[in-house]
Amino acid sequence: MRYLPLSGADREIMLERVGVRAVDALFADAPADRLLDEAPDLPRRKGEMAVERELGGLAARNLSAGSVPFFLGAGAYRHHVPATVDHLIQRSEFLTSYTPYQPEIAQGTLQYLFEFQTQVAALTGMEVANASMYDGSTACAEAVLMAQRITRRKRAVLSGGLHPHYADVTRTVCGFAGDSITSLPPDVAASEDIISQIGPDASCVVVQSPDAFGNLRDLAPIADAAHRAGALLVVVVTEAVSFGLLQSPGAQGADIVVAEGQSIGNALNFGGPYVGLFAARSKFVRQMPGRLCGETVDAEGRRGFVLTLSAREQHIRRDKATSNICTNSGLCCLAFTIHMTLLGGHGLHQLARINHANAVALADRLAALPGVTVLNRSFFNEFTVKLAGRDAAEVVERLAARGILGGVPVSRLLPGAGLDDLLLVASTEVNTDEDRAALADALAAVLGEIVSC
Amino acid sequence: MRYLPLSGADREIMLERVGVRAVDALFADAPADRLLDEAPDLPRRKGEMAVERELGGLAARNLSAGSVPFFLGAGAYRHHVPATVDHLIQRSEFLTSYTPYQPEIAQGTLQYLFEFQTQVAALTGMEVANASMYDGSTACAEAVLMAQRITRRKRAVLSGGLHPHYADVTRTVCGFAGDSITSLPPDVAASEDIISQIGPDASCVVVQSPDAFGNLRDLAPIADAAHRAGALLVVVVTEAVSFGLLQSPGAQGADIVVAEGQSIGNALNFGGPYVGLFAARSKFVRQMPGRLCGETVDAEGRRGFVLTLSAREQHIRRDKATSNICTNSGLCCLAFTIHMTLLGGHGLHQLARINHANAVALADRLAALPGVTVLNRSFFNEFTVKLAGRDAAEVVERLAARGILGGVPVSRLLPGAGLDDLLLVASTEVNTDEDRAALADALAAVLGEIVSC
Amino acid sequence: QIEPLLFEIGSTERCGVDLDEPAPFTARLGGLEAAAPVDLPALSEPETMRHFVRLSQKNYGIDTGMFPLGSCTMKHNPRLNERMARLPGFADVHPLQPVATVQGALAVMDQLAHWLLTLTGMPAVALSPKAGAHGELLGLMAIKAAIAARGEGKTRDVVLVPESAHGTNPATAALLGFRVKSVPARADGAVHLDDVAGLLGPDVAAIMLTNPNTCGLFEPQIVEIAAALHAAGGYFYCDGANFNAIVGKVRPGDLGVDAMHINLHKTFSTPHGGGGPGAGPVVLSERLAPFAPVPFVRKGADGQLALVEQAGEGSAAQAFGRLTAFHGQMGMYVRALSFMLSHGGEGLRQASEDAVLNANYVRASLADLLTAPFGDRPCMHEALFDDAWLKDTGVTTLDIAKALIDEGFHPMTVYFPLVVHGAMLIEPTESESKVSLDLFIAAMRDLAMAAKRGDVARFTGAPRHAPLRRLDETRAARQPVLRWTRPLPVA
Amino acid sequence: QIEPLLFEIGSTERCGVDLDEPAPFTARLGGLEAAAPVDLPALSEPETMRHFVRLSQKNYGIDTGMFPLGSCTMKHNPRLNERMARLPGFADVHPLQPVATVQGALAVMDQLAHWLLTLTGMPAVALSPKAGAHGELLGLMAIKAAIAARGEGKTRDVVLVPESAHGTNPATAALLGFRVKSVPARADGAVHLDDVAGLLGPDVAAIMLTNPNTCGLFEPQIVEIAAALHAAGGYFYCDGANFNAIVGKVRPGDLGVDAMHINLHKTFSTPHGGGGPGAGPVVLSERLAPFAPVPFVRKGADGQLALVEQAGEGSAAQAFGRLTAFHGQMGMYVRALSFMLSHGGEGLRQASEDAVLNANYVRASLADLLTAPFGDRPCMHEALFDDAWLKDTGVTTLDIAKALIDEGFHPMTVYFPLVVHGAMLIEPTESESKVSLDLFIAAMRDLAMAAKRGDVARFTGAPRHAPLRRLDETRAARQPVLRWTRPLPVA
Repeated sequence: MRYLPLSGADREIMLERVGVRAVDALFADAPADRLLDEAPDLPRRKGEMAVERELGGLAARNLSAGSVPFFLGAGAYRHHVPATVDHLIQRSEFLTSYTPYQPEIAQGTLQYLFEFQTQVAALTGMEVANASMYDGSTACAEAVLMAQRITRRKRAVLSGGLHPHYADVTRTVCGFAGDSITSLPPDVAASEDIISQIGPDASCVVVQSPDAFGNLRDLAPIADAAHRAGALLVVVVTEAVSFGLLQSPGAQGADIVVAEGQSIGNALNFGGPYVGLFAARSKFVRQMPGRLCGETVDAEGRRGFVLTLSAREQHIRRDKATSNICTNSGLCCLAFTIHMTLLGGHGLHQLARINHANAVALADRLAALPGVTVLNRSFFNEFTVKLAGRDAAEVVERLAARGILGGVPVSRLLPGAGLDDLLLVASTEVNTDEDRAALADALAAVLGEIVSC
Repeated sequence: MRYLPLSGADREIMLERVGVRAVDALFADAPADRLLDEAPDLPRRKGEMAVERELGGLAARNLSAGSVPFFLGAGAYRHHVPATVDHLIQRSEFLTSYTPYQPEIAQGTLQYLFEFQTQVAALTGMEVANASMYDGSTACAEAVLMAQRITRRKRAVLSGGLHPHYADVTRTVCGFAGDSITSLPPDVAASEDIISQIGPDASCVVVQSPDAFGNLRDLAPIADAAHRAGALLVVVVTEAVSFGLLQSPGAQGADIVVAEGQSIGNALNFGGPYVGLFAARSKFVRQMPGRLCGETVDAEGRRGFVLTLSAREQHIRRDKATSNICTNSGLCCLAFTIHMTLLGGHGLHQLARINHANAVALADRLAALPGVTVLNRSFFNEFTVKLAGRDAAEVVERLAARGILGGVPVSRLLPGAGLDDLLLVASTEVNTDEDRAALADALAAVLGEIVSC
Repeated sequence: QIEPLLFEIGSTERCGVDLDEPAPFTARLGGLEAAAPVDLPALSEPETMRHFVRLSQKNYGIDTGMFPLGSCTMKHNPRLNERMARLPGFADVHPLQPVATVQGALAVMDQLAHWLLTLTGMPAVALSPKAGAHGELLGLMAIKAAIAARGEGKTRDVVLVPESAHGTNPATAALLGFRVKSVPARADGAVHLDDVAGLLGPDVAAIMLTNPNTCGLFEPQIVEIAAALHAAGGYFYCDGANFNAIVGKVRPGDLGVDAMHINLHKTFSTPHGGGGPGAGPVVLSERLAPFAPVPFVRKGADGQLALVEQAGEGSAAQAFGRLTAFHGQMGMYVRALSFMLSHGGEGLRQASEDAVLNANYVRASLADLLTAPFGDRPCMHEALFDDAWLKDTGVTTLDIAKALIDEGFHPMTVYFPLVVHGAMLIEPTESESKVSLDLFIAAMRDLAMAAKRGDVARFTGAPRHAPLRRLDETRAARQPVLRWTRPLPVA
Repeated sequence: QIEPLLFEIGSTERCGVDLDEPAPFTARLGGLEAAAPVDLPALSEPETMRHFVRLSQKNYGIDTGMFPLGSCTMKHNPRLNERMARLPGFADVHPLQPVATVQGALAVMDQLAHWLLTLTGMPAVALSPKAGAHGELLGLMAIKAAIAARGEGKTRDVVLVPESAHGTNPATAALLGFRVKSVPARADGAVHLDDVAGLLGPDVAAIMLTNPNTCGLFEPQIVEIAAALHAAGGYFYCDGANFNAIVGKVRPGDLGVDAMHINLHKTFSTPHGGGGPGAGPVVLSERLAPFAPVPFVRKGADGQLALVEQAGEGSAAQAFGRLTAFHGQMGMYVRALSFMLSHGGEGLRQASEDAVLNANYVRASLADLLTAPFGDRPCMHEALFDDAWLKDTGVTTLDIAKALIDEGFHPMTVYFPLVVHGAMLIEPTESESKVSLDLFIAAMRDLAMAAKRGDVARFTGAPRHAPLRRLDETRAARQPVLRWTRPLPVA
């Protein structure tokens, strides 16, 4: 077997050194009647070529985004990632290294984490950021738990514009942890009155902008209201490229910002792995979950970096830890950092402008179709269209049959919410004019085919 | 421009340091009337995404070998290359390094060259090998020039089983260099009497095995005859995987062995870059062309490697050099070395057995078709079939139209030689039973469609 | 050489990406646009390449040398897996595409599930957790849900955790509102049935037991403990971090496990990547299976695969909702499946055997110089030593670790498990050759003899041959500097 | 740390590739099969990965630091180009597929030709040479063929080569049977019309001139020299190794060039790869174009691209046959075209300007400490210094080179061109940032001052911070050990 360096002869010599006849003698602590006599009933080993054939065959059964006009978003966005990014993250010294607990030989990882924290803090407009979370949705739940620790209050208010998966994760985790969650109903038009929900028992209010329907939210009034009530404002961003064009959550008064960083440096990957961004005001740093990388010096006074404030973490604090989290999203945040390094603030701004311009062009084109209404007054690169009584899920299926991945039906995220004729449509820098024309033409055709629901 | 690190402000400061107003002042030696006023009339710069679209579009206009049943050989073979190989050769420290003229910081390159030389010497059965040539065909011409230097004779005899391109390159280069070349006519059946051509004026006789038609040649009698006549035997191998199964050229008496190394570690690449293997008896080492890497020690006595015997080379000897060659095929020979490291002698043997078995299976299947004759008595992984008077080129075109790349028509290599009904067919480890069935079925159908020529 | 921070060499006047100007458009940002771009410098592409390559050169990886980090399982990461995960059909697919367009992706999840279930002997698996600790969360949630469904939600709130457990175990239990009770450590490194039995009662929801445990031992009484727990109405959560020692040899399902997470990055070699991303699918017993969260894959009558994404309905009637957006770590699923297919059933079994053999070879080869807390008994996939042999030498476990760096090796895990004084936990994995083990053993023996003969200076100053020498962690924690800030202009 | 040879750690009992046993078959090897497999050890995949990663760590590359090797042009290698070259439509295509199935590949060749012709102002190009020296061979063959076609094959057999030329120039001329005559070096680094004119006559076939020349100067009289040569019936071969300095600024075709090779790896950034593979397309004047070798691409009346592969017929009537099997370095064509498309015409021009500016910045920043053979005049893309400033210091040019290694830089080119005593030829290329140049300049200034103040030990022992210290090249040449041999068994 190509991955196993021991030869039969090696094994013989080694068993002799160990002083046993056969390797099963080393499994003597396992109950003899539970020890398997032979290999499990699974396929025989395959050479590389055979594995490539098998997995290549499965891959070919998926319609890849790059092969068709593609307009899906809803928390996962298709952007162009420079070749440099993927090359660098595959370097052996990054890919095959461990959590940097031995800082003398892990400065590569530690320094990019420090750079990542700096970038995330700048983008979110916050003072500190951690070294990443699993993804945006789990970061959202952690933010609510953190708000609870800070305020010692146990009720969180979730906006109806929060991504339904994020809301679900937060409800699940915080519910088990003993928090109560007030979830506002789906808020397509960004018209909810969330401020009235912030009572004196509220630990935090969680608002997403751009929200799940693409609307941009004015966060400052909510921040004011929350702060007046002694609650925190947690801001969620699912499209990190929007940081390039919009006022930062920090500038609008957020206390904690969580975001999905996939858009920068990372592929769609059918939903994972992604990278959660987590930033906060510095006064809350000791209540933050996850790893933090900090600057220090070595024995010769040279600048270096270490994981720090680990007194918060599970491997030190065990059941008193701020979170049970014990990993970050290392390679994904490296990809984020490299892509952000190439872009810089100005490049991200330009990239965001292109995204917005493409979305505006698409919105205008779709709005011109009969039976299609764009619901958003404001948006970044994604918006909601109403399909005059048609079932958006069926529309999407039919578009797919025509070789177009046309968007996410709201019912996929919110089944049974009575929003079946709404379609979320995103457009990034990868979309061309031809893509938009193809979608508009196909959508017109499909709407003509099906009757109202 | 993403590759240019100077900003406008940098340029201003630098011009000031240099003491000129504008960069054109630095081009003052160029004739003013030849200096272009503006950028050439070529397309504007493109971002990565646009380049990917343009080149991706061109790539999509080629029928790639892996997407169809594929049976071409004739000096370039499709083998499976482990993912490890391509990963490693893309490491920055290999990819972006230079010729190892500063050995203290180039031991990586130097050691793999030493390992490569060792592998090539073992495979060819020779005593020394160089650090690679451009490809097999240019190595062949260099071997003839080397034989001329050694024997001080100026006539080389080329077998009619030599790959026509190799013969052409050798005739061209050696012809210009003032050698005379005796080329035997195409020898489909390996029946030529080459021994009678080796006169006392012959510097060498060049024989390929497996030959251009797939036949295996018994080299020992030719070696004896050559040596009796004071000439050298140059053996050419275009399919390096055959070293795994066949008696080595060295064991059969070769004085110089040249080979195309593409098959091991390298992709088809539409013909290049490839890697030429060049090995010889050690007594001829100072007449070898190309780079040689040798073992030595550093100032502290540690083993290290350097380029050596460079007194042969152009950068030292200028017009007295053994060759004008000044590069090798670095990355391609690294790929060769890594793939050979994974295989080892036993792995190569097994790989060669699979190749041969697949070719035997294919030959049997094709021979069973009416109007198809397999001409070879012996072969490794490629053989010649006669298509009962049909134009093989047309057959291949029609197979391609059916989505099968069915082989190389001999007329592609030897137009006008009256061999238009011959087809070269190769089968490596990548071919499946289904591939063979597809070719046999399609070939039967195509032969039925077209009339004899 | 110190590599500057990218911010120190970057500039806001250049860019490593070429972006065209969009066609004119009218913004619809509702007045929420920023006044200026974010103040982050960029590097051109050549500078970016060099910066990160140079940073990488300050790292140690499996590919650069032996990485015997006990409990962390640093094994070979095949590049085939990287290539497979990057196939556009996997990497360039959106999680919310119509399921008809992602049948291959769902098939990967389905096949991965089949391998995991077969290897563990369990009936159900939830794939979505994004790391081992996330899997623990899932497992304890399922247990909590099952207990609540039994009507014991108020009364069963204790989770038993051995002292030798990973820190995530008590942290997870506490996060979910369980009370954590410790099972004491015993001199033989094992958890004893008697100790557990003494703690069992109607308040015990579960035990969290690692097997093989963090001392590198197969828990000898695991079957009996599981039975006792079940008899008392509790659930057996197994921390599967060390599953790699027994794949193909023992099935956790045959031991009475109710829930176990599997770190795909440990057992099935998805890259650790400097700390992530991980993936922690959880296998579940019949009793817990109904409580698995969404999403999961189901095969329809027509042979098409479907995704169940909504809790509370149909087959997900008792599911407790989501643990993450979308469907989990697809990129890791592909890598793990590629690893499994490459090994086959027999190869995975061989890998476990080799991992155990390698660990015992190291153990036996150092037994005369070092001290082992549990005597000369065989270990599983990792060899545990304590620091008794360093007594009075002036050299500590940490010193040994740092001195190993100078010998060209990554240190072993130190001071874990906490129950062993000055613990050194060595896990070679199956990826190390005998040549490599012999070099490591030679280095360890050399260090051991140096320590015993009093060559303290070799240790206290170590590492010398590393990009940096020992770092001041106290300073980092006391005056946290967690980001770069632009220096004030010089007046 | 010394990395063992793979043969020293490998074994014939393991394998890094899993190969199935073929179905039973009857061999048809004509009795020529080997008795046993070749005696070469293998490594498993993890060992292979580690061996070559560790070897790579002993190398210096552009990605790891500045590589100011004059005349070699070590510039940034974009990874986009690597990705493009690996598209299956390019990498997984056989050279002898039916041309209808490779229209995209032929289009790459056609487009690359268009860019090269536009940038050089020449009417024809032969793409197939596999390196610069191979291109020289082609160019001189074309000249020889053209002369023979004029009936002067017996009489025109002299090639003029300046003393400052690359060694390949005279080697190539000699290989083809030309007599080589040197054009002397002048104090100003330029080739003088007078010197050339004095050598011209009916025996002169060609001159081989590098422009910008190896001293980093644009030949001031190049137009006049070309005219004189043409008047005397000779051809002007231009060594295009330094074309990168003038792309988009001056077209060689406007200077009277008849043939010039273009090192794609220098000017258009295909990777040097530790010494290859290269690619050396040759542009040709109207007069030489008919003699270009096969193969070449032609557009048919139907818009389809065709390959002319046979010399002696049709448009290849005067072609002289092949210089290589197949069609040349497709992989390099794709990379070079990707580089061109990324820059665009204006970007290539900017790159030349930046390369020249960078070189002059280095020159100007060191001018007060080092000595330049041609005074304070501007250079093109590389700055040349001599060793006059080292006189009586006990430090040599080689010492400076080795000491630069300790400062973290690759040395500049030393002792070339031969016409300058103790030459140091520094080519930063356009890929270096000002920050990076400033660091290099600071290191050079520091070394210069150290040399001048007599700190000889810093130099003679250098390099100290490298995988090895200075190597014994004499020993390597005197007792050549060119391969590993299995040690004899210990008796």
